[in-house]
Amino acid sequence: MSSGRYSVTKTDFDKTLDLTHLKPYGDTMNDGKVQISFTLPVPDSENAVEAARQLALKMGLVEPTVAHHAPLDKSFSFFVIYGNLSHTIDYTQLHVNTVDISTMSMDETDFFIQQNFGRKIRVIGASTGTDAHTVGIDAIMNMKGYAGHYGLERYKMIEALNLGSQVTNEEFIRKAVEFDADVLLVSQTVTQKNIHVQNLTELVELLEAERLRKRFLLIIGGPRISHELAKELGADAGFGPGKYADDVASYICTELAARKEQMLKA
Amino acid sequence: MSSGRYSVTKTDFDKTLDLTHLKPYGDTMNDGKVQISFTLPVPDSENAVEAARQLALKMGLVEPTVAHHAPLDKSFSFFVIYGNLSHTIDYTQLHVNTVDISTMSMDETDFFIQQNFGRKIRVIGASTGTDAHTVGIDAIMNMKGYAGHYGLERYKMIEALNLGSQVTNEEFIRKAVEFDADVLLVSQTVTQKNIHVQNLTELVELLEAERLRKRFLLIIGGPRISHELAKELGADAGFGPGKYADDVASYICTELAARKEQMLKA
Amino acid sequence: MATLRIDWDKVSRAREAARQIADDVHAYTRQFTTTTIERSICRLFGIDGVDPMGVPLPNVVVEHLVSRQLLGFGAAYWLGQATISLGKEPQELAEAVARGELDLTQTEPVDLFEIELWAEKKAEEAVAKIHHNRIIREERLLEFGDHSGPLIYVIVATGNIFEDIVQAKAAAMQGADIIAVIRTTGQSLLDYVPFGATTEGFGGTMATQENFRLMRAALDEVGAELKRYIRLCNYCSGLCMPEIAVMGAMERLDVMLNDALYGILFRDINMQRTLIDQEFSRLINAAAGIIINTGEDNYLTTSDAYEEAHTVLASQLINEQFALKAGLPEEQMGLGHAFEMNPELKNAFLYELAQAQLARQIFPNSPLKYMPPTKFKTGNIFRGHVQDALFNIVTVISDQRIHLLGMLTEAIHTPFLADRALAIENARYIANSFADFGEDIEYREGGIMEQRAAKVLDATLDLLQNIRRDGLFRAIEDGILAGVKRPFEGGKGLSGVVVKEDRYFNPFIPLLLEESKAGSERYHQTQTALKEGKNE
Amino acid sequence: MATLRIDWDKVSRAREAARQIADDVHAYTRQFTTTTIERSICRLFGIDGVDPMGVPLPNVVVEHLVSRQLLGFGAAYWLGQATISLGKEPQELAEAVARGELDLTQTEPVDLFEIELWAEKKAEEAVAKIHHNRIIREERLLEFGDHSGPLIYVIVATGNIFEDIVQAKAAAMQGADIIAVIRTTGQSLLDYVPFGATTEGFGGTMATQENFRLMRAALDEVGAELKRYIRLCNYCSGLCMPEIAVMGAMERLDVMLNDALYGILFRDINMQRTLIDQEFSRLINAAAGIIINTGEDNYLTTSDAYEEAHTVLASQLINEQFALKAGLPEEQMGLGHAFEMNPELKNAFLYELAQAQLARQIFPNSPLKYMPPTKFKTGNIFRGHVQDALFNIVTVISDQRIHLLGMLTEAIHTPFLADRALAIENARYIANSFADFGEDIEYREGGIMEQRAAKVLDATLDLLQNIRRDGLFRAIEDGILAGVKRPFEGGKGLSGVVVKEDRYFNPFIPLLLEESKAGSERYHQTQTALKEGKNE
Ligand code: B12
Ligand code: B12
Ligand SMILES: Cc1ncc(COP(=O)(O)O)c(C=O)c1O
Ligand SMILES: Cc1ncc(COP(=O)(O)O)c(C=O)c1O
Repeated sequence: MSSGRYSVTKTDFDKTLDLTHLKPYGDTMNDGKVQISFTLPVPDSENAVEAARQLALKMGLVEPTVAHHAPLDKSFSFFVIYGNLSHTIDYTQLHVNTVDISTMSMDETDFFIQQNFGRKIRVIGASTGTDAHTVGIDAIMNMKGYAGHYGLERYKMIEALNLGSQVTNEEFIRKAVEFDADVLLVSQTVTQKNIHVQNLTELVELLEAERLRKRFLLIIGGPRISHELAKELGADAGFGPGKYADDVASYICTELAARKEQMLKA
Repeated sequence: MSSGRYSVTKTDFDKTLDLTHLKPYGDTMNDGKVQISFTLPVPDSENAVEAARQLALKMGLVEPTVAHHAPLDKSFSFFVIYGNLSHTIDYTQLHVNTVDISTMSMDETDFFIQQNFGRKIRVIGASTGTDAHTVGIDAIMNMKGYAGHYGLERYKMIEALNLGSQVTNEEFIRKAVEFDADVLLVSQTVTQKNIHVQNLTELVELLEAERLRKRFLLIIGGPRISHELAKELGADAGFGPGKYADDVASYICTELAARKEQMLKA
Repeated sequence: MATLRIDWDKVSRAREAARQIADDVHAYTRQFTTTTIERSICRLFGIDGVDPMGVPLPNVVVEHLVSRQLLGFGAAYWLGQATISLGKEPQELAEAVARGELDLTQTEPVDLFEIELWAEKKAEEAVAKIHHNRIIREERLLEFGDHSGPLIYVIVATGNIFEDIVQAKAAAMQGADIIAVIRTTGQSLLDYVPFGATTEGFGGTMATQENFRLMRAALDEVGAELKRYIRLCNYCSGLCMPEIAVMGAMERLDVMLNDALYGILFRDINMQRTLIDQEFSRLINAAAGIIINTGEDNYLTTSDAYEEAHTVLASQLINEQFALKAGLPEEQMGLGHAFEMNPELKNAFLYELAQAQLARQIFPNSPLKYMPPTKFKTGNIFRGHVQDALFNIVTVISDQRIHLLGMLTEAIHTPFLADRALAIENARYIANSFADFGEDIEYREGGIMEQRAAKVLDATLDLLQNIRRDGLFRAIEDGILAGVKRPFEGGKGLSGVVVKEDRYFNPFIPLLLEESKAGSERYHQTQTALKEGKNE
Repeated sequence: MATLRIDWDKVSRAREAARQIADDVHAYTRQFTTTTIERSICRLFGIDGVDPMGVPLPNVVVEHLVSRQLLGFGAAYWLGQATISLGKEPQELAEAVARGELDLTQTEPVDLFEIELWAEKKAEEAVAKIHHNRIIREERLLEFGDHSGPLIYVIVATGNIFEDIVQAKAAAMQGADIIAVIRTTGQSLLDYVPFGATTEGFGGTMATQENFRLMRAALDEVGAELKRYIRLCNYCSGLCMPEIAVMGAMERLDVMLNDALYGILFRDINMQRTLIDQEFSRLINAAAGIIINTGEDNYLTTSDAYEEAHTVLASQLINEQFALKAGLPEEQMGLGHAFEMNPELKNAFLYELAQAQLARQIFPNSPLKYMPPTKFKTGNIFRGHVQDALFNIVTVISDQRIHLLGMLTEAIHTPFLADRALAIENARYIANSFADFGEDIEYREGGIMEQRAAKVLDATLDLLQNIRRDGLFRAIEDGILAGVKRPFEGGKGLSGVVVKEDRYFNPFIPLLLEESKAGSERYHQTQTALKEGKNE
């Protein structure tokens, strides 16, 4: 091993923030500090520590320190590693899709709908597929809401129908048509083996097959849903943790109004 | 972005342990699961999350999930990421230097010394340089010991002298010669900016300059010391956390006996 | 342990209301049997395996009877008649039915008395096996000893029984006392039990008899090495409650999740169906010396823990009465509750402790199952680990028995090997650091905790009195638990409910009750002996 | 807050022994001044800056007097004489001395009375500045309010004052109440104070007046934004105790680590030197309204916390008496202690709580400084975070005031931005969850905690009586604290101790004492007013 590994010279890196070479921050700009932990399926030993260290090197850490190692069992060992990441990101080149709408209060939204549509907007929601998690969709739809944000059922100008959980995509679409919904809300919590992606892709395909995709504003949500992912899967918007009914309602009415305007123009 | 990013196909990797391609283990052999956390010097936002995700990709993670992101301040954001590491290590090719001595009890060690040397072995220790941490060296040397392992002072066949902390290398060597030591014990706790490496390198250089290096068995220890590092720095052995006086004493007497035998042969 | 001052009169009244609620339900459900009860009778008679289509033979037999609309006589009746008249064992008969070679209802009629005699003998054999398993457990526990205080309970959920075994053994090494193999999503909605060892599951592993057997063997092996008896847990709730109970009894499981209310509310299983199933499944669990775990904790993952705490206590009291009806003694009633207050709530720890303490004092002899924070876990694994620490503290102070460990990665994935190890380390550190804390403090009279406990008890009494008035079925229809409404005729599995004919009989019931009683007596004798031993 | 039953008679006796110990030390130390005391007088007279070699002018002046063996008259004497006779300000004089153009001891003799008069006037100016800073703090605290309960204290330690500022502001945003800028390693052994803004440090940042000023301004800025007064802390202990105290008073620091015993034991500073320095430095801290923090916590990083707990209490009592001698009121005595029991110890939490509670009850009006686990932190950051959670719980239950947060990475590096954020999150979560827990419990009479407290108190009384018998100097020589032995004449800095001549005078002492008294009176008036305001 090269003795350069334990270089004693002070690493004099540039300490000014450069967004084209964005790096993690420990306590000094550009120090690149990251924390890593993992298990290796080998007994805890100096060899195992070295293997952990080398993996960290491969991940791009400079001078990784194995701060902790412990046996989890006869043949598994656990590691906590700190080190300085050499990789950087050009932050100026990132263009992530985000919902760029300023959130209105419930009253503002009701007023906006009244003004722009003169009728209630019809929203149907469900937790689809085998997913039995309802807390997320309830948080958005139920009267009571969540974390101090009232749910859509309380909005005067929204007609909200919550189908609950474990609703198949087919049934969801059937009910949506029956309800004459403007907006579909789909919640997905279980993500193991990417089941949420599978479920949502299937929903979009079904809608397209039935030529219904354009009829609805399709909004999805859940703990692993981002707007970016939603767009990629063919939905109109996606909302993850920390988003509440007011965010969703604001998006719905603004977006529907924009679409209406566009239609009128065309 | 390629839609392959959210691949829904089950990743069917080989689930047998292959030491030539060792990978982290989450709950299935070769799943490669690792946990990462770091801070980025940009405001918490969807762009920041994407930057974090891309850094994880650069580290070799497949399908990284940003499980948590939160603002730490207006211009810093924190991330917890999980993902599957693609890198592997050939574990069969690792050859780390380790102290391969089976640890004897205090009585066994005393008996061994009596048998092999017929005299007490003289050990001098200190925490050198500006380092003021004494708990480590005390753990090894003081009568009382540490975590239930008696210290060297209690060994009948060891004459131990603990100089305490903040001893300069020069003074340490002077005292060692004065004491006619067989063994030098050096403790180093502070490692910031690799000061421990600097200190120890200097000690070895001084010993060599004074042609004293071969006269002593040089043992170093501390929370970031491994045998591997010790060897690299030119010491005879290194002991880190979880090593106690009995390990050190066993190493000392076995190694000195081996050297004696070699000398007799020559 | 420090205790809260409690209005015991209210507790008695609440208990009495719960008793009447359970009586009313029982008065209704006793009229029925179900497909899975009859399948479990088939299993107890030794019918196992699958047909060429992969359909389990117990299902084949029972479907066969259903299709002839003759299940109301009970499987025991038809199997008994056929066995006697054809001189073949039930398994052979089932195989013949599967091959389409035999119509069970068309065998030579036999005197009912003779059938009952045969069935009783056959049932005794099965119960002897259950008894045998129970004795093995008792002996191991005597040999290795059983520590007091919370039992560390962790889950494995890889989907692959062989990978589960790796994880379970590691967990046992790290100090786990109970290993629960989580069931694959949706298995509770299957109206049959899959067969054989399985390696594909989703958020859990199939509950099959072979998987039970494999895990049991693995835990016995590691237990022998560690000189500790490692308990095994799996799930009864769902459409196959009694069948899985049979499998658990046969493979010496030690703990089983068993709760009809859970199935109704969280799996939309028909309430009649599962309450009927529950009784027989609990009879089996009881006889097998298995601790049941009820699912009240789940209410708080859906409703707010501060506002709905009383629904948990009410449900525990109802579950207690259902359990007693099935001959399940207190020492096997692992009533469920959970630490699920919003961590942003001021004094959340006090409310959690008050609730845990209340449950502990109201069910002093039950091995309460205490569930960790889950709902308010986020991807912030660091905070999550501290949430679990507080949960562990409440567990130790209030001396809960079944200590289901929280995972720092709860909001992210089913536990990794390391997550579990960190959870166990956390729990052990707390248990040791707080060892005698519960003994060393007292609760301030009329303090926040006492007031909270009193408030929860009041609300519980109210709720139980309302349920008694309306009946449990109606209460569930009204969404009184976890805010979930379920119609009387809705949900899955109603078609499996069958009215018992006059001649219907289930030969196991008296035997199981007897076995439970004898087991419980042994248990108490041992406990007394152990205590005396200590005092000597 | 629940309280432990304590034998108050023993407490009084222990306090009395401590008083005698401090008296004895004082009887000895009053005969001397030191180079750094005289340098701090120079500083108070406005001498600042460095010579071309980078030597601070106060050092130049004092070395100049030392080299003539005339420091025993005191810097005030010579500066006064020179100022009067030359008509120049001290700063000009110092510069002239630095240029080698002036011998202070050779200026025209002036009547002592006249010198004293000048010195008093000059001293009043300096104390007025200190007073002014103090009033600013008081006004801000009145304006923004000051929360009760533990103040969250975190450290920054990047080595670079500008990077420290980034971290400190972020910490304030996250909820920190006190920011301590850790000093670079070994600064305490420098017999001068570095000058100017600095960007290189080792495990900490240089304590310089400019660095103090920069950080103070940054915290005022973020405080104004947050509408909270953010306190700033730095270190006095070491070879420059009084000088740094002056800098702290001038730049409105709010908290300063100040402990001669720490310097003796952990930095091998000569005991005479630093005990002499301590008194004057505390006089300054007292007048500036600065809370001092003592270093008893460090004993437990070296000795075992279970076995040596009484040495902490004994030292707190001694430090209290030293503080009183310097006119430092109780509300500014941040006596130190720590949570450092081995986490493997059974009932460790009970022992920690008993100790914290004991300190709280014995020093009811002191803003105790409570240190987190450090020694038993390992690279296992997950367990570390739980250790900190338990520490936070003890802090809240026993109502400590200065809550120094533990870091999950304590065993690895000085805190990263994120480490600190996680620590603050942990502390806030606990503070909120356990808000009224301390009120809601009682300690069991004669329980483990009460027994433990009684044992510690007994051992403390014994120890103090022994120290009284032998004298503090001898006790330290015998290694009675933290097991560290230090000889009376050993260690660093003895050469800076100078016998006071008859004509020696220090014009600041009476003014500082007066300022402290007035400040403390204002403090109590405000407190009473606030309480009445609340009750209205
Ligand atoms: C509560 C819970 C349950 C309850 C559900 C009760 C109920 N009525 O929903 C019960 C106990 C029934 C349950 C069961 C199971 N669960 Co569960 N459960 C959870 C838990 C603890 C909390 C989820 C929750 O309620 N969060 C609170 C809500 C408010 O957050 P949210 O859903 O993210 O919603 C917010 C946003 O995402 C957004 N949002 C959500 N949906 C939508 C929709 C729209 C349109 C919009 C705009 C926004 C939006 O708005 C909300 C407010 O901000 C999580 C762990 C965790 N802490 O996350 C595990 C978890 C989700 N469960 C899990 C599993 C595996 C299961 C089971 C499969 C276990 C099993 N083997 O039996 C079962 C089966 C469920 C099934 N078939 O789907 C795993 C999922 C693993 C994965 N990543 O895939 C988790 C992560 C636990 C774990 N570590 O294993 N679970
Ligand atoms: C206690 C302590 C102190 C005490 C020391 C008291 C004393 N008498 O030693 C005090 C309070 C004085 C102190 C001061 C400082 N400390 Co300090 N301290 C610690 C602490 C909390 C514990 C260290 C310890 O005692 N561990 C227990 C012993 C038994 O473990 P050990 O040393 O690893 O020893 C074992 C093995 O390594 C081995 N071993 C050790 N030495 C030897 C030698 C031989 C020959 C052999 C064979 C084996 C051996 O055997 C032992 C038993 O298994 C650590 C944090 C931590 N938890 O690690 C910080 C820590 C080491 N300190 C730190 C710092 C920065 C400082 C200061 C510089 C802070 C400052 N700016 O003022 C000062 C200055 C000290 C100086 N000049 O060196 C940092 C170091 C950062 C780094 N990686 O460089 C740490 C990690 C804290 C932190 N997160 O910032 N500290
Ligand atoms: C009582 C009870 N039964 C069963 C389960 C699991 O049911 P399923 O297998 O349907 O997910 C739970 C889940 O927590 C439970 O509490
Ligand atoms: C009272 C006291 N003073 C000073 C210090 C720091 O001293 P130094 O700057 O010498 O590291 C400490 C360390 O914790 C302390 O407790």
